[in-house]
Amino acid sequence: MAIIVSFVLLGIGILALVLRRDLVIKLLALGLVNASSILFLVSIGNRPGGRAPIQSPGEIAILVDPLPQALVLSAIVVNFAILALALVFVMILVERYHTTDAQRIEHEMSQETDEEETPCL
Amino acid sequence: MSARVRCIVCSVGIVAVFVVLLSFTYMMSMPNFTDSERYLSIPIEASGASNRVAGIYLNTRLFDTLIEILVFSVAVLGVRYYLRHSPKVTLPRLSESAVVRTAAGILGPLALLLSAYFAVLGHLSPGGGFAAGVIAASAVLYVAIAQGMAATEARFSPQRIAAAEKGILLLLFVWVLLPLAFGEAPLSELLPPGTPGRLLSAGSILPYNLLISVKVFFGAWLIIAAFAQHRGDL
Amino acid sequence: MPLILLPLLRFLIAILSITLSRARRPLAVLSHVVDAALLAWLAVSLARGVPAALTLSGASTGVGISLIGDRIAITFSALAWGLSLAANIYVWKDRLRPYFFLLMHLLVGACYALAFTMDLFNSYLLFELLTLVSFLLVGYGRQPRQIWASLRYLILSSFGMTLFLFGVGIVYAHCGTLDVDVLRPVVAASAGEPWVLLSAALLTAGVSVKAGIFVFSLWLPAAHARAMPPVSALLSGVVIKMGVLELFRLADVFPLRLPLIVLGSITGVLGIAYAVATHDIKKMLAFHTLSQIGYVLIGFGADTQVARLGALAYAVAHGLFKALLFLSVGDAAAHAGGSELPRLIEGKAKIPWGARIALLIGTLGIVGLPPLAGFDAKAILEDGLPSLGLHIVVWLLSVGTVVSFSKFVPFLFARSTCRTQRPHAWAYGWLGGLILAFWPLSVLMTSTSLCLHALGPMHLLESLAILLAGGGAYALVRRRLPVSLPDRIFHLEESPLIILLGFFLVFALLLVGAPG
Amino acid sequence: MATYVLLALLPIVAVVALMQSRRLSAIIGMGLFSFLLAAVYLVMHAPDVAITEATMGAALVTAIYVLAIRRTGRLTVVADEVPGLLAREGERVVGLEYDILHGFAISQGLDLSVSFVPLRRVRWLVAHGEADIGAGGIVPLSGIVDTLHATPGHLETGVYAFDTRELSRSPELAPDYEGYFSELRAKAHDGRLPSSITSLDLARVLALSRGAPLDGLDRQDGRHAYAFLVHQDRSDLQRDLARYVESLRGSGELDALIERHVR
Repeated sequence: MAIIVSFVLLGIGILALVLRRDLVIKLLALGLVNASSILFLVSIGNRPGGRAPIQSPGEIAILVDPLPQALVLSAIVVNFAILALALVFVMILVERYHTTDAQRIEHEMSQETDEEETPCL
Repeated sequence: MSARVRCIVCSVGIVAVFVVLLSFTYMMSMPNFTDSERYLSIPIEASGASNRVAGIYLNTRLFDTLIEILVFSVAVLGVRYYLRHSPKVTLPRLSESAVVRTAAGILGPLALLLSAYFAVLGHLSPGGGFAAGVIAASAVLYVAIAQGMAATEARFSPQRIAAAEKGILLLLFVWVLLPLAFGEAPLSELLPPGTPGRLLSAGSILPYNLLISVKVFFGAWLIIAAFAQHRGDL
Repeated sequence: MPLILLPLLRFLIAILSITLSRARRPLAVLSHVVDAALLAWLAVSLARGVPAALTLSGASTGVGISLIGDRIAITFSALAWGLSLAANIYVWKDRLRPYFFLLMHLLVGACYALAFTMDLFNSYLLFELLTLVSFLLVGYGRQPRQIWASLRYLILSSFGMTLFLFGVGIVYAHCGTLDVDVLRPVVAASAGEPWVLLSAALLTAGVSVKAGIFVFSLWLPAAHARAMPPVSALLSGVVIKMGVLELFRLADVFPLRLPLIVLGSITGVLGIAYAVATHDIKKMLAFHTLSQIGYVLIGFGADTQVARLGALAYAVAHGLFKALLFLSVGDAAAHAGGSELPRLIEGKAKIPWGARIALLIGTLGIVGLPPLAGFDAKAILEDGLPSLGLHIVVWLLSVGTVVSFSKFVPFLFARSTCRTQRPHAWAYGWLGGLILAFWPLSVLMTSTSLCLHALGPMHLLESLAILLAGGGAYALVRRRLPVSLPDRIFHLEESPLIILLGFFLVFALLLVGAPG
Repeated sequence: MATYVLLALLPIVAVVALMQSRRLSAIIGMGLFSFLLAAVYLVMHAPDVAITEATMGAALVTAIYVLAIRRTGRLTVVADEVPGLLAREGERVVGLEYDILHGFAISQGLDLSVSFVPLRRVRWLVAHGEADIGAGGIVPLSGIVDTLHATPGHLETGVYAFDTRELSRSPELAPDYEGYFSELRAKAHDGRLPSSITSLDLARVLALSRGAPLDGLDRQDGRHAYAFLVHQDRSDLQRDLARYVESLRGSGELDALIERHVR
C-alpha cells in the first residue's frame, strides 16, 4: 500500500515538475519527488507487526528494519540541501529577469524578444 | 486541440505508464522480508546504542553520516556565498503585543530544552543531532520574529557563528581521524560501547550527537538568517 | 587504510582551506603530494596482486561500508588526481576565493570515495555531494546563463538520483545488503526476475543522468559550455567518469551488456551529430564529451576482457585530452572574445601560442593520431570488439570526430601576438605531456602485449584512413555548417519526460536480454 | 486504519498543493504534506525519520521558502522610462509620477523601488503579480486586459493617431531611451511592423519630436489622462493610491508638481 502510494507520489511530482512553469513550484515538485523515494525506503523496512527499532538489552521483539531508516535520515538532509541551494539560484535568476517562469527565462536567454503583447496605450 | 493540451495529455500518459510499470513490476515479485535481517542479527551490545537507528547511523555507517554533514555544510556555505550580493531587507517584525513576547519567552526555551533532550538521549530514544539542531535554530527564528532581527543578530552574529561552525566541522574530522594515532583505521570506534540503556553508553555516539546538534544548529541558523536578510524579487 | 585516508584527508584539507584561508595554496600543494603518495601505495599493493580492501566498522559481511582499490578504482582516482593537479595549476595566479578551493577539494575527495566505495547508498550520497559541489562550481561566476545551466543540472540530476534511490531500495528489499560484492551472487541466482530488471533499469537510468549519456544528460552541453574552463575540465574529465564508473560497477552485478552497447551507440552518434552541427566550440567540446562516452560504454558492454581494458584506458585518455581542450579553448576564447568559430577565426592572432599548441595536441589526441592517447586506447578497445557491427559504429564515431575537429584548422595556425600566462603554460605542459606519453601509461593500465599489438600496422593504417576520410567529409559538409538541429529537447520542461523514455528504453533492452 | 487514511490523504494534499497558482499557498500546502508524511512515518514505526522529516523537511524548508518569497515592506514599481513623467537622471529617478509614487509610498510606510522595463513588459509584470504598480506614461485605453485596473488619471494628455511608416522614415527624431519608441523603430527597421495606425500619447510625442510639433499626427478626440496600473486583486492598493492622488489634487500639490515637471 505505502509502496504504491510512494510510486504515485513520484508520478505526481514528475508531472508537476514538467507541467508547472513557475520555478518555485518546480522546486516544490522536486521536493515531492525526493520525498516519495524516502517514503518508499521507509515502507520497505516496515514489517507486519514490527516495532520501532528501539530495544532494551536482552529483549526479544519483532523490529522493523532499522537500516532504511538510517539511510533515509541522510537522504532527508541531502534533499533539504538541494532545495535550499536551488532556491538561492532561483532568487538570483529572478533578480535578473523579474520572473520565475521557466519558459520565459529560457526565451529571454535565447534573445527571443519579439512578443505578441500590444503595448498598453 | 491546442499545443498546451497535447503536451499535458502526453506527459500525463508517459508518467502514468511509468507509475503503472513500476507498481506492476514491483508487485510481480514482492520481497520476502526474511532476507534482510542481517542488521537486526547484530546484538545491540555491539554498538551499545539501544536505538538501533542511531547505532547504524553513527557507528556502522558513520562514513555516510560524515558525507551528509559535508553536504549540509556545503549548503550553508553556498547559501551564504551566493546571497551576499542580493539586496538586503529587514525582517518584518510582529506586533509588539504582550502575547507574542511572552510566547517567544516561553516557546524559545521550551524548544531549546526539547533539542537538548534529542541531542543528549539520541542513542537511547528517537531524536538525534540533526533534529536537535534544527529545532534550536527554528526556536531562534521565532525569537527573531518576536524581538526583531537586529536584537537577535546582536546575540547570534552570523560572522562569529560561521567561524564556530567551521571550527566544529574541523573538530569532527579530526575526531574521525583520531584512531590513526592508535594504529586503527579512521572512523573506527575508540570509546567502549558500555551497557545499552545507560546515559553514558554507545561509545562515541553521544559526543557525535552533541557535536552534530551544535553544528546543525549553527548551520540552520546561518541559512535562516541569510534568507531573512536577503531577498530576490521573488 | 589509504582507501579511506584519500577522501578523508581531501575533505579535511578542504575544510582547512576555508578556515585558514591564507594557506589555501600551500594546502593545495600539500594535498596533491599526499594523495600521490597514497595512490602510489595503492598501486603497489595492486601490482602485488592483493588489491587493498577495507570494511569500515563492519561487524559481519555486507553490513559495514566496504571500500576496494581494484584496477578500475585506482585508474579513475589517479585520473582525478592528475586533472585536479592540472586545474589547480591553471588557476594558480587567478584571484579566487577560498570558497572555490573548498569546492575543488570536495569535488576531488568525493571522486576518490566514489571510485573506492562498493556500497550503493554510499555512492548515492557521494553522487549528491558531487552534484551539489559541481552545481556550485558551474554557477561560481554568477552569470545568469551559468546560473540557469547549473540550476537545470541540479534539478535533473537530483531527479535521476531519486530513480537511483528507488533502485537501491528494491535491491535492498530483496538482498538485504547494499554491498555490491555481497549482492552479486544473490542477483545472479535470481536472474531474469522482475525485481532484477526493475532495479537494474532504475539504477542504470539514474546513473546515466550523471554519466553524460545522450538521452539522459541533456543538461550537460549547457553546463559544461558555460562553466569556467578549469571547472569544465574537471566536470568533463572526472565527474562524468564517476557515473561511467558506477555503470561499470553495476554491469558487474546486473546483465547490462545490451543496454550499455545500445546507449553507447546512441550517445555516440547523436553527440557526434550535434557536435558537427554547432559552431560554438565550447558547446562542441561538451557534445564530444557525450559522444566519447559512447566508445567507453560500447567497449565495456562488449564484455570481453580486452575491450574492458580498452574502455578503461579510453576513459582516462578522454579525461586527459578533453581537460586539455577545455582549458585551452577557454584560454583562446578569453583572448579572442568569444567561443564561436567566426570570432575565433577573426581574433586568431590574439590566441596565445601556448593555447594554440595545447589545442593542437588535444585535437590530435582526440582524433587518434598515432601514438597519442586517443589512438592507443581506441586500438586496444577495437581489438576487444567481438562483432563487425560494433567496429562499424566505432569507425563512424571516429570519422565524425575528425569531421567536427577539422573546424579548428582555420584558427589553429597563425602567428600569435599574445603571451601565454605561465600557470596556463604549466598546466598545458602537464596534460600535453601525459597525452604524448600515454603509451607507457597504457602499459601500466592494461598490459604490455595489448599495447604492443595496438601499435601494429593494421591500426596505423586504420587511423590514417579515418583521418583522411574525416578530412574529406569535412571538405564536403563545410559549406553547409552550422546546421540547426532541434534544441527543444535541451529545455528544462521536457527533460524529465525524456529521462523517463530513456528508462523505458533501458527496461525494454533488459527485458530482451533477460533469459526466458 | 489510521495508516491507510493518512496514506490516502498524501496524494490528495500533494495534488492540491501543487495545483495552487499562488506560490505562498503551494508552499504552505507542501509544508502540510511534509507534516502528514512525518505522521505516516510515525505510524510506520520510524520515529527518528518522523522527527527529522518534521523538523527538516517540513519546518525548515517551509521557513526558508516563505522567507524567500515574502513581500517585504516594498512597493515595487515597474515603469517605462518617459522623460518628465518617470526617468533616470544619473543615479536618481525624477519625474511627476515618481514624486507621486514616492509620496504615496511614504504615506503607506513602504520603501519604493522602481525598475525600468520596456513598456510591453510593464503590463505583463503587473498582471502576473511580479510588481505592485505599473507606471511610466500609461494611458488606459481599451487595450487593458480585465486582470488590470487603472487608477483615475492624474495628468491630462492628448492621444494622437500615428502612422508607423512616418517613424521608419524619420528614425533620427526619436530619442534613444529604452521604451516604446526604440522598439517600434527596431520593428519598423526589420519591417516586422505592419504599417498600421498606432495611437500615441503627448509625452512621447514631445519626447520624439524634442518639442517641435510632428507632422502626420492628428489628435484623437475624447479626454485622456495618464494613470497607474494595479492588479485587480489589489483593489485596496488601487483605492489607497486613488485617495492619495485625490488628496494631492485637493491640496493643489498636484498642479505644483505638474508645473515643476511637465510644463
